[in-house]
Amino acid sequence: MTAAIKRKTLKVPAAPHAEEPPFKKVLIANRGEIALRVILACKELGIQTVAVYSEADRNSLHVRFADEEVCIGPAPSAKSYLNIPQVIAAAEVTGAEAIHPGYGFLSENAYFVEVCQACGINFIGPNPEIIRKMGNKAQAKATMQAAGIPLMPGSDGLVETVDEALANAEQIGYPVIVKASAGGGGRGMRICNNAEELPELYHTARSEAKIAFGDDAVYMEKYLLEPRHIEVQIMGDLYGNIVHLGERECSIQRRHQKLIEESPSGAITQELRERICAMAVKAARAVGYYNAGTIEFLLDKRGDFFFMEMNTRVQVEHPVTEMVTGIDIVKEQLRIAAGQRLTFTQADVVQRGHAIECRINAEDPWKFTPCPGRITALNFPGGPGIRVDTAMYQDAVIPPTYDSMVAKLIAYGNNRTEALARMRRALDTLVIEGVKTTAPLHRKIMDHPDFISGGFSTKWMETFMAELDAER
Amino acid sequence: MTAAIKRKTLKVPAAPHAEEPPFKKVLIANRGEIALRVILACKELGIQTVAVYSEADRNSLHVRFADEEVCIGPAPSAKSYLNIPQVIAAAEVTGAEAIHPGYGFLSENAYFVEVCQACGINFIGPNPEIIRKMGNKAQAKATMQAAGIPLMPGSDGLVETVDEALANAEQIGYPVIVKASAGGGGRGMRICNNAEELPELYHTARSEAKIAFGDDAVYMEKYLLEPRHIEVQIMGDLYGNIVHLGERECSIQRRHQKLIEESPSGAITQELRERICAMAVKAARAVGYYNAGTIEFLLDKRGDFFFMEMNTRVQVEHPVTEMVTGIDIVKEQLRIAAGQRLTFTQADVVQRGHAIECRINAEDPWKFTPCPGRITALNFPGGPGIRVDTAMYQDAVIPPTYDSMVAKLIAYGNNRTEALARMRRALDTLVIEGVKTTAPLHRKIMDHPDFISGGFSTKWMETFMAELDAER
Amino acid sequence: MSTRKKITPPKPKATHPTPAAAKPNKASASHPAASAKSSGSTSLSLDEIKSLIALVGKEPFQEFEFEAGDMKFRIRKDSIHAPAPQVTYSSSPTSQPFGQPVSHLMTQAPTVPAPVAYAIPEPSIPGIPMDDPDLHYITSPIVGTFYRAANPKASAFVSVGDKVRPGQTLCIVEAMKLLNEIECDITGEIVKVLVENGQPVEYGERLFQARVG
Amino acid sequence: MSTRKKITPPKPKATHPTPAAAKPNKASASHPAASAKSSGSTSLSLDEIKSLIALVGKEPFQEFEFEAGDMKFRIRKDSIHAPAPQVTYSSSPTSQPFGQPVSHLMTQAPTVPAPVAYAIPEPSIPGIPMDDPDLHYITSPIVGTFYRAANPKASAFVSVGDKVRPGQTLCIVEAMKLLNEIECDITGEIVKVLVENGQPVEYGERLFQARVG
Repeated sequence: MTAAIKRKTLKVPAAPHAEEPPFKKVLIANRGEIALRVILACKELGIQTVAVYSEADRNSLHVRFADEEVCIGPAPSAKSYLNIPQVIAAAEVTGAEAIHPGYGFLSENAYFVEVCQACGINFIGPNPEIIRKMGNKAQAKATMQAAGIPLMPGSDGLVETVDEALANAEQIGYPVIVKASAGGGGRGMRICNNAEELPELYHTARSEAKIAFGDDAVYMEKYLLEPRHIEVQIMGDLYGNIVHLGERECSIQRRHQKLIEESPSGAITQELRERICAMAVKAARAVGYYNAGTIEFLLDKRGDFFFMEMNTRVQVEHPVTEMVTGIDIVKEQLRIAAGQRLTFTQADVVQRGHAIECRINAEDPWKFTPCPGRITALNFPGGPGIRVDTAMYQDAVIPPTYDSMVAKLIAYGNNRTEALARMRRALDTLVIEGVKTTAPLHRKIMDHPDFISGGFSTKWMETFMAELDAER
Repeated sequence: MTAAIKRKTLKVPAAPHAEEPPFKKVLIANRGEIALRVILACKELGIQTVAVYSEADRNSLHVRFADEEVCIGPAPSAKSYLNIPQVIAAAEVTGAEAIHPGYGFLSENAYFVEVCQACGINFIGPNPEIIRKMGNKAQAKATMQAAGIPLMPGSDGLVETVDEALANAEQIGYPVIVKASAGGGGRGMRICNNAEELPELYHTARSEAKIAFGDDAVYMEKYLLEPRHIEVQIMGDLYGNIVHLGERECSIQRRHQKLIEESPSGAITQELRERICAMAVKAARAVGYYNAGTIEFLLDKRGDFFFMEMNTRVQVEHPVTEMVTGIDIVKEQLRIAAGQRLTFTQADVVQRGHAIECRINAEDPWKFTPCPGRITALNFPGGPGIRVDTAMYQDAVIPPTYDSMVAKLIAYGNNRTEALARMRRALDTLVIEGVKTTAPLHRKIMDHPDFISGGFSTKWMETFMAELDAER
Repeated sequence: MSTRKKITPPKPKATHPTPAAAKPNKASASHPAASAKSSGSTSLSLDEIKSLIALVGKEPFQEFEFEAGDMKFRIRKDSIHAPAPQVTYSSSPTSQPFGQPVSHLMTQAPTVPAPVAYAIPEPSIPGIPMDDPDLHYITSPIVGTFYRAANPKASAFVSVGDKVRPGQTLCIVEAMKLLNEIECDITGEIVKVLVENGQPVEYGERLFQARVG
Repeated sequence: MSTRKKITPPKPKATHPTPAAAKPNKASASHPAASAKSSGSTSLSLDEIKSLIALVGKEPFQEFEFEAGDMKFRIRKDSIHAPAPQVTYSSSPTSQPFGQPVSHLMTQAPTVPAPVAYAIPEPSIPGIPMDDPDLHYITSPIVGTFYRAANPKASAFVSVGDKVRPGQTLCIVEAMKLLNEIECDITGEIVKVLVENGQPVEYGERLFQARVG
């Protein structure tokens, strides 16, 4: 008997009255909680599963709970989870009809999708053309502009004179930000509120850029007041049906890493929600999108929003949308890839209650240094309104090789207050020993007046971390 | 520092926008998952908690997650969890304002409620008069009969002649069952379908009873065709508001121990649901009921239903109702006890989707012999639609002293098919090692055509167990 | 007004602390009792053993056994939820006011369970070896509030250094308005009073340390 | 139609099986390798013991036992998910049909990771001691389907008893329509063919057992 095809759990027999499984067998080209999440969806649909794993993940739960498993290489991702020939060969030897890529790894690799297609394997996601188009920032923006989706206004390239700067600012609308082309870290950067102060600030930015980077080239962009990261979940089938599942609020982030996500967003009115979601559907339609995808926007304090990017895969934070809509996004992905029509229409999608997700990472909660290691004690919270997406167990080892996410804690309530109360008590009854985690940071955020009132932007974490530093 | 007042978790600070906590501090006079469930509800409401525990439960999670804990005696329940003076003293020394009794133990002990009242401690449940009235079978039936609630028809005491038997049967309606007064185990028991066969069967029953028990006294009852156990969740406040939260289907039981519960029941139509729920509200109103309670009915195949009993406390299976209604029954219990009005009206109560609960016990799954011991490996299922109510953790020891419940697994879906699929995969990803559990039995039931089609009665488990025996 | 009831804790079943009943269930290393006597080449010094224990404590081991010559020791760690991280707490709860009317229910004598003398090993205190067979603890058979005297004006029933004998009243534990006299169960001398006057105590909590004899 | 590519597994880093890479992760006790050869003063110094403990802590072992002279120690770690209860399975998967057109994508040579000779301890087979230093396993560097011959009509590249030398083709592992020749990395003799013809193999899977020399 080869290790490649050992079965560890009982075959899930298709229940007599359940729907016909969209596939017979699906390979999951991922690891950790998302691999397990996909396995759960497959099990619910009566689909056989194949796990692939690196030598570092031999004892992982995604390996344990898949029907078959194939070791595809050593620990480094490049030699295992990113190794296309190995992943394809694993699908071939196990006879998997389709591959679910999860998020990260090969999920937005257009070439991989082409290899799948060439090998007659169904890729669970959109086609390579869409992935390529949306993966290239410039091309994505051009496509969206052509489709009439609002982009962040800015200069078209470098701004070389004061007059140019004034003309650009007039067109963009104040406040604007002048940024060093070679820049970073705030140097060579100036925010201007009106035409009067622009000339001086423009020159300051340039000379600062010259000193800091040896290059005084600058460009201009609209400066957003307390921007929020708002994204819209999209699902489309192969027949042109595109439906949105409402928005997610992801403004609590650190260095562009999301920490906390919610749905719905407390920052937007029903009118704005309808506008932003309609815009997202329009954007998806513009590229002929199908399967699950997310359109990310930056939302200004004044209710203006601008396209940032599109993610052509399932998101880490998809559970909050599942909780408020009752729609199982991963199961729907599988059905769509098998050529089924969306099982719901826009009218069926109702956001009910409030959901919030905390990403618990194995990191120092104050310094964010990764903390791989062995989990020596573990208790995940349960009870009403709590969902835990994780592949961790007591005695599991978190290898230093991959990302540091330990678990996604999701709390649901009839309203935001109840959801927050549940998240607090979930964090209070979460026990993870052996590695440091960011849970204490999340617990502190849950009690912060700004967070409770909903008054935060993508810049809030910076302020909050400074507050914490000041406390010590 | 005394052990009685050590704090193990952080105080839950009341969130600025949350409601005023109904109590400052509540003592939970219970153990295991229900004690933890009450603690979670208290934490969500900003209430401080006091756990009481026996020496056998020193390392229990309800002790760990309470704000304070008091050891109240040695392992035997009579000396700890049932020891009223110790429980009251624990409330006194910690300054708890109210006691939540959970289910079992002191939860339906009217005398305990009187002691609480005498000591100025709020008992979270109805008053002692209601508990007494509903705790006495004869009195409960009389009360319900007076209120116009249908009771199981039967002879008024012994049936001493054939003529009496015929007259009784006429009044009850066929089929009827003749039962030995001293009986049990099916002997001295006869089912009669019409007046023709009654005389002979009546005599047979009597002579069989004589032989079996040395006593030929018999009585008569209506014989129910494939009866179902349907119960209705009731909540009432101190101001006479009584609302039902829909029904639960609890027919999968063995020796009157429920194994699986669902809401809604697939056996009843919307019309019947409205009738049976209205009847339950009427029953509750008849005794001036308040706090959470359950009216249990037996439902005949023909849609007739009969009052069995009322439980004057929270039920083990309350989560299925919470899942489909979105109402947190335990939090509502706390609010009601503090004198608040119900936070919802009958019109607000909507059953959405389907929920199912499997009680996972530490027992041999085929012989039901208890299997206490130490849990050496543990993985509880997560992901969408799954709720786990448990106080277990890896390395926990299940003492032989108390009941054998390890966890309640609850699966929710948009419909019964989805809920069942989720329960299957939840059972497939449940790992409990070190003790035997009933999980394999549940997994088998989930695949049984009768269970899938919903065609089962309270007698089904018997047939199913016989089937399993025959297989071996 | 208050009924009195005498409660005598029975003789302890064993004078040695029972590690199984340890409150902090992270049972520490068992005592290298044999080490004192060991001699010969292979055995380690106390410091060496200590450094080994410290090392093992850091590693994710469940068990560690060591044997060399006639030296032998075994370390076992247990379980997850043991090391409940204690959050220091400051406010001590105020005991309940005494002034409330006592209901008729109170006349019924409370059921007081027969306590098993229940020894909790503590981190060993220098100078007092943990397993001193002459040391004995008097524990509370009930939950309540501890009082050293019959009333606020009276003097304490016993103090450190007092000789005590079986049947002698040592303190009062008040519960449900009943003042329960706790009696001594040994002949010996009070070494330490472990609970402050007016403090709440739980079932099995140590009240006094006494030296038997 | 099919491009051939030769893959030579590099020399194994160690001839001893590496328990850390054990497939059944419930690694049984590691081999007390030192015990056979050790002589002289058998016991270790404290520093030596410490370094062993630290090492064991890092490795994914469940148990470690050591014995030398009169010194003896044992370390046990506990694990949860180790003993995945194996459900016996009956149907062997059919390998994919060969007939599909090979796309242009296939002309790109697949990235074949440099495999570390990867030895999986098996339940010891009577007669063949597990830690025989002369035994060596040739493992698969890629996922694919194992073939003992170049085509269905050809004879097997090697059979039990054959002498083999480095660079000699031992079998083919077919993946993505490419027939990858797996070459020998030692001089020795084939003791056992561990995989059936046409069976799928995973990365690191043992294909042949050989005796070095």
